[in-house]
Amino acid sequence: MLEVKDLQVSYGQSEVIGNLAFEVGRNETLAIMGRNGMGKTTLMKALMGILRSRKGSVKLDGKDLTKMESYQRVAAGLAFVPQGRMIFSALTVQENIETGLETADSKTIPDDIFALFPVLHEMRKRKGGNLSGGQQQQLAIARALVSEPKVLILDEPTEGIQPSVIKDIARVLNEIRKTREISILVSEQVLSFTLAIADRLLVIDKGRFIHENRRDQVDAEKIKQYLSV
Amino acid sequence: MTNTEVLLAIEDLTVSFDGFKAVDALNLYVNKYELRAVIGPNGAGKTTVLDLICGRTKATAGRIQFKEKDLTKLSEHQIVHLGVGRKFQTPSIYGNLTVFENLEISFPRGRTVLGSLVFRRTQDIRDRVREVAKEIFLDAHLDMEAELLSHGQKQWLEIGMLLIQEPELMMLDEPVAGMSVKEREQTAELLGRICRNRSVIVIEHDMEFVKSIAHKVTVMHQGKILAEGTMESVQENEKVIEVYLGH
Amino acid sequence: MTKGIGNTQKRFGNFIRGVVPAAILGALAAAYGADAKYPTAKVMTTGLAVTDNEVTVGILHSLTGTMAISETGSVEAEKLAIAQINESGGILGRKIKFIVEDGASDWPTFAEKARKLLVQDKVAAVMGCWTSASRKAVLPVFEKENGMLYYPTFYEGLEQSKNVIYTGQEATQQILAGLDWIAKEKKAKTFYLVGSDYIWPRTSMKIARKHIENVLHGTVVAEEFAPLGHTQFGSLINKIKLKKPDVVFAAVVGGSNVSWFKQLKAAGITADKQTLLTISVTEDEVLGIGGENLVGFYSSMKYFESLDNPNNKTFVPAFKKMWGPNSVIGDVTQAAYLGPWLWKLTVEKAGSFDVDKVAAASPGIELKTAPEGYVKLHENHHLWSKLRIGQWKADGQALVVYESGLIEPNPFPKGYQ
Amino acid sequence: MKKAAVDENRSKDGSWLLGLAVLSALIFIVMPLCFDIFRLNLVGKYLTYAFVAVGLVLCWGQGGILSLGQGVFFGLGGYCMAMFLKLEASDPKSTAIQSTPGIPDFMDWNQLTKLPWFWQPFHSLTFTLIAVVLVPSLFAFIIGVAMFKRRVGGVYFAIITQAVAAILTILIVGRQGLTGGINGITDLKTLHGWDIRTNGAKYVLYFINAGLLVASLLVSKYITSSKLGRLLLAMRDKEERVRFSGYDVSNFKVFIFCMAAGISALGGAMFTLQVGFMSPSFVGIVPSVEMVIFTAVGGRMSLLGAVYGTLLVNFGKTYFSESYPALWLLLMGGLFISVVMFFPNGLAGLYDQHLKKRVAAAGARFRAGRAAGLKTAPAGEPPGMEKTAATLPGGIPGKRTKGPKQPLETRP
Amino acid sequence: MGGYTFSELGSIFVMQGFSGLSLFCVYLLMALGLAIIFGQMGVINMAHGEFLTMGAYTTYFMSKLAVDHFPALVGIYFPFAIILGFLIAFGMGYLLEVLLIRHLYKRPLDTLLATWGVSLVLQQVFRSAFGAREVSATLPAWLLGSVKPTETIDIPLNGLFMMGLTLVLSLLVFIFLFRSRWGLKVRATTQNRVMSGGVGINTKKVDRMTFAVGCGIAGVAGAVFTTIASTGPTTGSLYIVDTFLVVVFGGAASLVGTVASAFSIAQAQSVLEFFLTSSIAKVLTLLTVITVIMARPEGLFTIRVRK
Repeated sequence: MLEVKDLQVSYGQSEVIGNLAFEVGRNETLAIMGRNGMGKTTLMKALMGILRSRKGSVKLDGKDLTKMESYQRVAAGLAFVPQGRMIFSALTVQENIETGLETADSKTIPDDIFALFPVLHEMRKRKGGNLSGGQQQQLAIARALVSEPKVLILDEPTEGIQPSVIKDIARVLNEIRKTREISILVSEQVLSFTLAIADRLLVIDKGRFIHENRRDQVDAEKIKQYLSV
Repeated sequence: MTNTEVLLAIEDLTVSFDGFKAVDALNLYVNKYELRAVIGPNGAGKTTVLDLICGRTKATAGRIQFKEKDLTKLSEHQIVHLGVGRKFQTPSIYGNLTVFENLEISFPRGRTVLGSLVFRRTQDIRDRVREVAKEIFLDAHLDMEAELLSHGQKQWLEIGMLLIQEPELMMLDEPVAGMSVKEREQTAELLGRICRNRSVIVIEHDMEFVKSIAHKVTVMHQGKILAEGTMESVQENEKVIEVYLGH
Repeated sequence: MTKGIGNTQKRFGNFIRGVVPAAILGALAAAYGADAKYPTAKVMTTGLAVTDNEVTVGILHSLTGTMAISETGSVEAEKLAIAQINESGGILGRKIKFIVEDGASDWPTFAEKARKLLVQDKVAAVMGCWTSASRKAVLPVFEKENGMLYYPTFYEGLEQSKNVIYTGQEATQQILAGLDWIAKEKKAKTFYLVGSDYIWPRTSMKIARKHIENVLHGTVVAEEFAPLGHTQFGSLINKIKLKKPDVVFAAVVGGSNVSWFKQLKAAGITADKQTLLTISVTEDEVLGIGGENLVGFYSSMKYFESLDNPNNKTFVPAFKKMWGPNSVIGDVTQAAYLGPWLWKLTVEKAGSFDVDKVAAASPGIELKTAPEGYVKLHENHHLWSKLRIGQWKADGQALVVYESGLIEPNPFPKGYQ
Repeated sequence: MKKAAVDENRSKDGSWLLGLAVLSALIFIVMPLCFDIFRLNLVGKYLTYAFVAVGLVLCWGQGGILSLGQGVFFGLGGYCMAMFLKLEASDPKSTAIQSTPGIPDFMDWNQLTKLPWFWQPFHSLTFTLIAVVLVPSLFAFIIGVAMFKRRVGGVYFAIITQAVAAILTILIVGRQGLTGGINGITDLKTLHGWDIRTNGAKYVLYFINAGLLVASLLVSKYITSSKLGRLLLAMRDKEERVRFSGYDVSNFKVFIFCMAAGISALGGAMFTLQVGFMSPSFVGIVPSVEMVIFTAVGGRMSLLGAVYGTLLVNFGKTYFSESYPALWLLLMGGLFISVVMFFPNGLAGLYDQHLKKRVAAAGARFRAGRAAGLKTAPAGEPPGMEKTAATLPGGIPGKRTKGPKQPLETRP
Repeated sequence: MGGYTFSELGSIFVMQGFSGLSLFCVYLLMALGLAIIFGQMGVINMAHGEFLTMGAYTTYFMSKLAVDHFPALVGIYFPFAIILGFLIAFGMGYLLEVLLIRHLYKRPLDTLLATWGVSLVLQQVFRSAFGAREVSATLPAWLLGSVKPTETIDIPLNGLFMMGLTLVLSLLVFIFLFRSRWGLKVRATTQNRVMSGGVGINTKKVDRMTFAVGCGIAGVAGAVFTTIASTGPTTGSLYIVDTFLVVVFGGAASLVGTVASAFSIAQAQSVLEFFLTSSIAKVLTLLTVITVIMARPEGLFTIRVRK
């Protein structure tokens, strides 16, 4: 589904990720794990066209996205839930979700979104900034989902979120994958969450993949080792 | 703790933004020569506390006593002059100056308009700059433009820029973000040295790192203190596990 | 838009047709006449730009900036006069050539350009300036470099220079007779004075106040000055309504003028309820204000385009032929037209282009062909002229309702300072 | 390694001094030889604007403070000078015709019968010369303290300076009995009995003006190469960091703003002397913005560039307004746009890009050749290739980005 | 104020109130477009006044067309002139954004300089096209004169019209910004440009349209101003500083702030003018605005947010 080849991104002189290559299969959930500063967020931003990559190509369903701007990538079928949620805090919940409708066929929020996140329906008139972290995270996912993506990209969706909510998010992501048959790419530090959703794990360190596992073969201890100091 | 040892005493500190209380009636005491880590989920108000201490944000209510002075009434540079140094979350250095110049400009001399006009690069300044550069592992890069340093080195440089002012209280916001394992180790060692003759407040997400350095840990949640104590005691705290350490 | 461009082209065409043959004629005349009767060495001894068949003058007005609005007419009139003079044989057998400089509505630029005209181009005379400020800026230059300036605008007076001929009226010539008329005609006792905030309105209002209080024994109920460029007169108009004066006496200038009259009309202050006499509205301004906003109000001027006399009957068509049928002629435009003619007469009387001799010969010069009628130069370098009160009609022309006798210019009026 | 940096600094200053020498030669020798007194006087007038441009390099280029009201200070300086000259021109004898002889003519026209109190001290030349610099600097100080202490900056400051210019213009025009109104203070004749209108005086004034300009350049250069200059650059890009290094940022801004005002005021005073009058049209917004453009054309970071920029634009203005009066506004507007769009570093930037290497290489060859005769040639890069110039940020407040664009957001 | 009857004073009070309101409308009309451009996009458009002039000349041109060729239309051309004024200013704004502004988003102070240049160019273009003289549109009769609710009260018709239009335009802007999809995109882009791209909004297109709409509103304001003032090549420069002050005073990012600031500045100016002279009123108003900005550097209506 999503095919990344030789991706290289730098800030100024310092290369943050170098020559990454991976694939996300159809209806697969791929998790990229790594500590802070190892290049996860940079990779996600590069995939979304927020950061310019120096080299390499990104293909979605055979379509080359490499030269596209962010909004074109969204139109092509990527959707993004960024680190820190980045919801529009001065817009209401409803307006926040509506911003995601830009590339969708429908111009109103489909009902199944609220079915998925009932709490958002309750709060749809509230300003996004007044929501709790977990609610904001759901909002960010809802906003991404309404664009009817083929691949959903989530950058550290559990960061700063209460464990109970984390479980909720895992449940929702699994449900989404099942009902919508989309691929999910998620970057994470929390192994338990990852194990709850991912089919496959990649570990990134200093901008390079150093480890790969299928979920059923995961060596939790080894990965924990990569994740800690 | 006895009163004489307290360097920083925060009492009933509150700041609200448009009704939202980012810091809510907070009480926090930091002793002399203590290395205190502040942890907590995003949005807990950690950075805001640092902002309040260093005068970047004005408190809605409460007091911040530092060496018998109330910091809430002072402006940023006065607070610095009293001996409080602050490192930002993303390293804030002068990219187009060299490492040497970055340190030199932070050297506490020629801080007034007139002083800066007649400022000369004297031998004692050169010596001190080298000394600090050595301490922050950058003595080989003195003439390098700061922009070209690695992320971790930039973090060190900013720490160095505080060190050269010899503050009594240093506040570091996520000092090891973006550092390699080796760099983290070096930083931990650096912090250990630093707090020998001053107090340090560190905000950090990296639990292992916090464990390795902190004398005492404060956990913040929704603008309030959730727990305080040694790393071990905090880790066993039910409330903390609920909001933060769940995994 | 297309229309405007077409106009310009036509204007230019007319100009070519008018000027080119005249120039050729003039040159021919000069070739034969000049040397014989007026050898250059005799008529010019101070290094001015005078050749055997040419004499150069300068035209110095704002072609750009805020004042271009007002000064365009003057430039046109001066060019017309020069073309006509050239057509009629020039001056001492010499054709007049002119250099146009742009003062850009900026007083220092005026000074710079004046110096350039006098020092570099050595022009024999300059027709130019409009605002007092620009005149004040160039005056020291003209006095220092000993040049000759023909200044067309009605102005506040308080000035007299060997190097300037004032072809417009000074304040007393414009104000006193006008106030006398309105006091008598409208039995006016209370006056509300309104002006833009700078020296000409202030000085004019000062003179008006003295005249109202000391001579007419009336009352000035208020005196108001709005900043230049002011466009909001609501509060001021309310104050007028509150005071209910017999006469509003106004000297608002520039773009403010338009706002002032539009808002007056909108607030219901029209001629049937309120007498208003202004000293700052000519046909030029009416074009911007719109005649319908002025109907029935009075202007105090020495010249109106609608003036009915033989001189004007030839002048207006000539002007329109050269500058297009839509052009209008205001008081200052006519005064600017007098400049080149007065200069020609003076030079011919003096038999010399030398500034000193022209200055000395100026008093007593009579111009019988002036569109405003007979004018005569006073010793103080101002013109004797009549005052006329025009009442505005919706078509932008004025009905002349009063005409005074010739008034002696008095730039330093005793008892009015 | 340290040694090399010091050498580099020295050669940097060296090449600047060489540049100053070239400029001085142009102003002191070439211009007076090439132009007659009329044109030279014009050049003198342009050079008075260059003072403002130099001031703007200090506060805008270095300090990041864009003031759109520098004309206020130019004007105030000019007015102080004009007040003295006007009083001298208004002695009782030459004003005998007035109702109150001995006061300036415009006061008489406005029925003032006594010299206003604030005019009194301007009988003294010493006071005037002090006031020329002090009054505008003080005014700048008041604005500066009011604004910078409250951390008003950037666009807001620019707009407020415009408002200040508007206020002052309205006041000067409105209080014409005290100020001469829109006409300004005109008809100035002598300075302590010395007729400033003669050609001789114009030459003398031209050279005094040029001398003052060079002096201002030297002072400005000293400031920019001192620690204060480095701090200004630092706070332009990272104001917070400077503040948290213990500097009272507002003080530095106030200082450089006052400096710029004082230098502009010198220009204003020299303008009055050379042109013979002062008018409120300099205090307004339009001339103030034009002066910013002079600076931008020259290169907002370059002191010498500011002078060249001023000369170039004004020569252009004079030439085009003489030749194509209706076109010059178009050209002027086009110039503004293209400088901002294509040459954000102005003439100085062009020089750095295209000529500098060659000049520097030639210089290096020359020096190398000379040094070879003495001992070993100085090693390393050519002296002109200073790193500062190359890495100076292009615009304010954003700095020139290198490599991929930085993401706009930071973590919350 | 002895010698006046109570009803006379009452009438003056009413009319003075009305003058204040008219001035408020003038300020608000000027500022609305800029509030969008400067407030939402952070672009300092010094040529804003020239877009106003564009609308004014459009009206003049239409009125001339009507008077010269279609006298029957004199009574009704005005609404069309307003629409055309919007369209022309909108188009020019669009062009300006594409050619110039979009290259300068990272350098806000530079947009100030470049657009100043644009304003000079436009002024000269106006001068060449329409002549240096001030012109005045012939207004339809229904815009002239006043209504008289009582014997002593005159309420100018053009003022009423302007108020009505200001109300409508403010509502439209409000709807545009807060009730339309387009406005949603504008606000999202203003808040977080990067994330807006990330949810699929073409932020460049949003910028272009936003800028053009802001300019278009200036065009409408210009068209309306022909009812109270003149039109000349430099008309726009009269308004620009006031306009910026209104927007800055209100707090750049807040539309409510702009309305409130236009209201308070207009009332201050209008009341002061009644009791003092216009010049002093203006000076005092400007000084007050500066003082308030000093006290609240972010403007009257800004929300304190976490840094």
